[in-house]
Amino acid sequence: MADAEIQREAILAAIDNVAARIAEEKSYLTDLDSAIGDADHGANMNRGFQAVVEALDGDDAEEMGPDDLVKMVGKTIISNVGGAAGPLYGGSTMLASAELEGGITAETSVAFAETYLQKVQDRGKAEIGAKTMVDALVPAVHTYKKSIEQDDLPPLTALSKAVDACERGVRYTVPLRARKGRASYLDWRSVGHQDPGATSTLFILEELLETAEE
Amino acid sequence: MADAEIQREAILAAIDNVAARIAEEKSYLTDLDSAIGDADHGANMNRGFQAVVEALDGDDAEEMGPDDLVKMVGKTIISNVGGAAGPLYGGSTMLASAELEGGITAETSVAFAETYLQKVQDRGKAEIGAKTMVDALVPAVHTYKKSIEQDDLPPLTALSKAVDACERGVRYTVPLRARKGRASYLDWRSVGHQDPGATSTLFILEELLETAEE
Amino acid sequence: MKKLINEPGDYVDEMLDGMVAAHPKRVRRLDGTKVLVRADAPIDGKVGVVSGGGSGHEPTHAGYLGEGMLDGAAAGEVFTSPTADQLEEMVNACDGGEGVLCVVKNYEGDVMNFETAGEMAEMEEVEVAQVVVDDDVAVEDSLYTSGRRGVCGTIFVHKVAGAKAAAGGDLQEVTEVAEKVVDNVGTMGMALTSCITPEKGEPTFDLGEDEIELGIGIHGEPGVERTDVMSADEVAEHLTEQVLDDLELDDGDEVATIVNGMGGTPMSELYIVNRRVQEVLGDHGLETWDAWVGDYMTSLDMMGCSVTVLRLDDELKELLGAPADTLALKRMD
Amino acid sequence: MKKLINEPGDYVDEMLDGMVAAHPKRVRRLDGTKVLVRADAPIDGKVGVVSGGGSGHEPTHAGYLGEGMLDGAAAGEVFTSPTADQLEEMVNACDGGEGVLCVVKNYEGDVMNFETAGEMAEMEEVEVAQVVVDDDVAVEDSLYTSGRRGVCGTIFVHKVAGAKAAAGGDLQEVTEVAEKVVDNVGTMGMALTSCITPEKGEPTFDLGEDEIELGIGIHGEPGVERTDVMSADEVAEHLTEQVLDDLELDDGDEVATIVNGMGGTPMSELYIVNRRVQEVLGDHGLETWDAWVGDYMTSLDMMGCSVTVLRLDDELKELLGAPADTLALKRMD
Ligand SMILES: Nc1ncnc2c1ncn2[C@@H]1O[C@H](COP(=O)(O)OP(=O)(O)O)[C@@H](O)[C@H]1O
Ligand SMILES: Nc1ncnc2c1ncn2[C@@H]1O[C@H](COP(=O)(O)OP(=O)(O)O)[C@@H](O)[C@H]1O
Ligand SMILES: [Mg+2]
Ligand SMILES: [Mg+2]
Ligand SMILES: [Mg+2]
Ligand SMILES: [Mg+2]
Repeated sequence: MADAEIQREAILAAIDNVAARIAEEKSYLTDLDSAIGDADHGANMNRGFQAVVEALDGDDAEEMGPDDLVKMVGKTIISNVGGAAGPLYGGSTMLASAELEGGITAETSVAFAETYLQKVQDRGKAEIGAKTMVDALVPAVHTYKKSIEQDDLPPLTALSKAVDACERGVRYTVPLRARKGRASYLDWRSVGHQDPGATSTLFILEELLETAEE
Repeated sequence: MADAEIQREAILAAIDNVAARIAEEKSYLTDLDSAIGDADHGANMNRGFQAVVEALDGDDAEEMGPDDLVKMVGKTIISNVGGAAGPLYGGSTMLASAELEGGITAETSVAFAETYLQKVQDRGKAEIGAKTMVDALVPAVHTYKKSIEQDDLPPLTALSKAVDACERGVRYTVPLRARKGRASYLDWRSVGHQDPGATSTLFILEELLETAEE
Repeated sequence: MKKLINEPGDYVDEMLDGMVAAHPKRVRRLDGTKVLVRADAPIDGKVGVVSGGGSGHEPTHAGYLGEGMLDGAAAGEVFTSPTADQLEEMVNACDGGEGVLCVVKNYEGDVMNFETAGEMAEMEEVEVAQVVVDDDVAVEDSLYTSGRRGVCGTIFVHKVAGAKAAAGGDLQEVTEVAEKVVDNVGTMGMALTSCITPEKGEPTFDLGEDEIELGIGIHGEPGVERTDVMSADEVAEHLTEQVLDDLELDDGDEVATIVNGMGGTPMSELYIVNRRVQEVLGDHGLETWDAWVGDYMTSLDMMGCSVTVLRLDDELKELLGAPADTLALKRMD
Repeated sequence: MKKLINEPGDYVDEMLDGMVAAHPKRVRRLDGTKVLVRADAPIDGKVGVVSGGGSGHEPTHAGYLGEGMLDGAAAGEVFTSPTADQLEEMVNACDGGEGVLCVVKNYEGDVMNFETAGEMAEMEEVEVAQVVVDDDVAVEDSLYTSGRRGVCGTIFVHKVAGAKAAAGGDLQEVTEVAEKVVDNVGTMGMALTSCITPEKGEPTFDLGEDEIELGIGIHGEPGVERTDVMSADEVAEHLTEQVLDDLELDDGDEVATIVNGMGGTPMSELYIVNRRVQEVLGDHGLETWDAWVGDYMTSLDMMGCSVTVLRLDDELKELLGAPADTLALKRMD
């Protein structure tokens, strides 16, 4: 198998795993969103990833390089999820996909992660500590970058450390007072609840790791 | 005390007793009406008799003969109860009150009862067996009339027998299929439920007897 | 029970005050009554069209006060017919010299109180006509029973009779066209939940989580049949077929429809029902000339809906389509 | 949960089909989207006014399609913003050459998707303006938060902007008058019960039999405060005072008000609330020029209400009072 082919298979496998995991966690995510939002995050994410699986099933996907594949994932999320999660997950994926033009390597994956985070913050204007997906993303991306660039760890190890960092970010959202997203309307009443978007971010990273390990 | 005065006092005492009883049974009557009607018979009857107590409390009442007093009771019911019960109880009372022109005697009370029943049937068009107040009224009125006119019983005894007959009428409504009133919309599903209007008719008669015994 | 109320006994009174407070230029309350009339009633030379009945069906009745529909609306206690004396006052206040048509829903209480009111008003030399609406196809119709209930089809009667009166029809013409609607309309309703009256404060009837009631009326009285939960499509099919069975329409007939909410059902669901209702009508070869979807004749906070079908001819189309400017129903030219 | 639905996933789709089935001459659906537009869109030479957002707020948004209000309405999934690509299609379909104003409720999802759509449409040379409505006074407003929500005051924006566009205003004028409404309107809501979304099928939040939520939004998100049950008068006072605190009106100011139902509350109760709202406004020396009572911006089957107050000037009075002929809101001359 050519290198591009291997990467394509890896992306498809990752998407399948993510989609399956989101489907599994759908009502959990919705429950989290019920407590401090509007009870749709599970349905939103699931609708999006089901659409992605379908989109990647088409003939077009066979011809695409990894960057175009990932771009298509982003676009499909944009046009199927809606809500806050749609532009944040989908738009950032779409825009960051350009970093993968040369294929997926340790370097391009770091660039992808950084750009993805940047785009989430450009669009959503949330700083760390606002009780959003950003609280889970920042430690994950920072850990991944440092593990690869400074500690020279292999990508798999770096990803595994990123997942751990992400998980700490998710737990960290619990005691925070929300300042962005629907949970911000609850103000102090949001304290003590875990952010749904941070949680779905973790699930996605966990499945990427799982796929990479296989 | 003059005879008219005694009758006036008796009517006022009867009204007080009836009003108190209806107030007490308000939610029971409403429960009966919930099962096969629209859950308002208790509130309707109570609103009516509270208004009657107030109306009879006025100065006008002091000058009135028994016929006018009873007429006022009927009118007050008409203009405060509404629904089916308003015209049936109020209209029939108002129209039958003329029978009491010469005061309340054994004869006039029979005439009152007969006219009252007639007016209920004129207005409501219910025959016996339609699962309405008529099923309680007919045996009560017939028993009262026979007790006095054929059996020469004293009015108190006659009334007591009428109450017994009325009660049997009330129980009789239970197995019947309603053909008149809101319960008729339930058709066969009305079988097994006691008619609220028959029940309130019994309560009123029981209080009339109670008052007469005092 | 949780409700936006103060004292249950003040419910109707305060609701009427709130209506007048919202529309002080359009309606006024007759002193000492629970009757609202158009601010400009009586309208000289026009037949008055009035209605009334128990409260709890809002926007029925007072919501239809205004040009092209009702001149007067009498509010009884919740689900209890207004009293005859108030109905009489309404009739008198709405007589512009050409007489008054009373649109009565077929309930014993309403019928008896309106009858008495009519007799009283005629003693005052007001010409009074009555039309009794009995559109509920769920209930068996027979001489020996109270007959069918009047439900949501009544709104079509208000609209058509009101338009005829606005167009200058005399009392007989207005009455005749109202009767034409009654003869050509059918309705069937269902409930997902019972309503809760302010006085009782608990559901009038109990329905399990997996049950619905078919053939309900609009007073929280139980329906004619209890069944398992159905999908919106099945509900739409069942209700529509029952109405069509009753109306015996011909292929190509034009109809007007109402998918009516009982008060607690969101509008989105009514549209979901309407979708299938219109498909079923199409399957029967019928043409929908006008489709209404919304809360027209409610039963407090009950969840559920009813489907009304009216067979049209040219006269009914013209009157149904005529302008109306009421509190709750407006129609432009 | 009992609802009049088929598959929860088909909810929005079937609702839209049901709307088109009810009003085939007034609205049409853009192929392959969840966007409804006026049947005659785009209207040449008129600024387009469009809105959109999650479903579950019916009659918002598509109910306001028609003359004098909206040209386009995009429906997202229940409580979920529509996607940017569909919003862009709507904008393009409603551009009659004079540009399009998007009326956006301040929710991150709506704002982000509309922003993206606007950027996309401008690449197609459509002039696009946006106004973000944030009338909910329950939520603290700050640069560091998402700010206040857009709720029922949005309907006033639709009405006023739509009237200005119908009167021939250009995109800047229409945008300015919309912004004037945003600057002068406030809303506060409360819930007796949580709504139930079709997907989740259970109440989004739990409320005890003796509790209510104050400061709720329109997506079943919990409110800012939970308290003991209050009477209708207390609710009316609380909501109105909170809005007035925020608006800082002057004695003698004229206002328009909405007592809005959240979907599951009967209209009678809304009138009971309106009664006291108008008294409170009077006590503050304010004059109500126009009072709306009904379900304008709902939250599925939630029981509860919101109170909206808009400070008026002559321009706003003229535009608010201008004719409109939409599915759910009509106003005669
Ligand atoms: N401004 C923002 N920046 C970053 N993340 C955000 C922002 N607003 C919302 N989110 C994330 O989106 C999640 C909610 O997504 P979802 O429920 O699908 O959308 P919606 O809030 O429109 O219903 C939140 O849990 C939060 O993590
Ligand atoms: N046509 C009728 N003839 C005799 N009694 C009737 C008739 N219709 C109703 N009733 C009586 O009225 C009672 C119901 O009264 P109520 O609940 O106060 O009025 P509504 O039925 O208008 O709610 C029934 O239980 C029945 O006894
Ligand atoms: Mg959400
Ligand atoms: Mg009753
Ligand atoms: Mg009743
Ligand atoms: Mg959402």
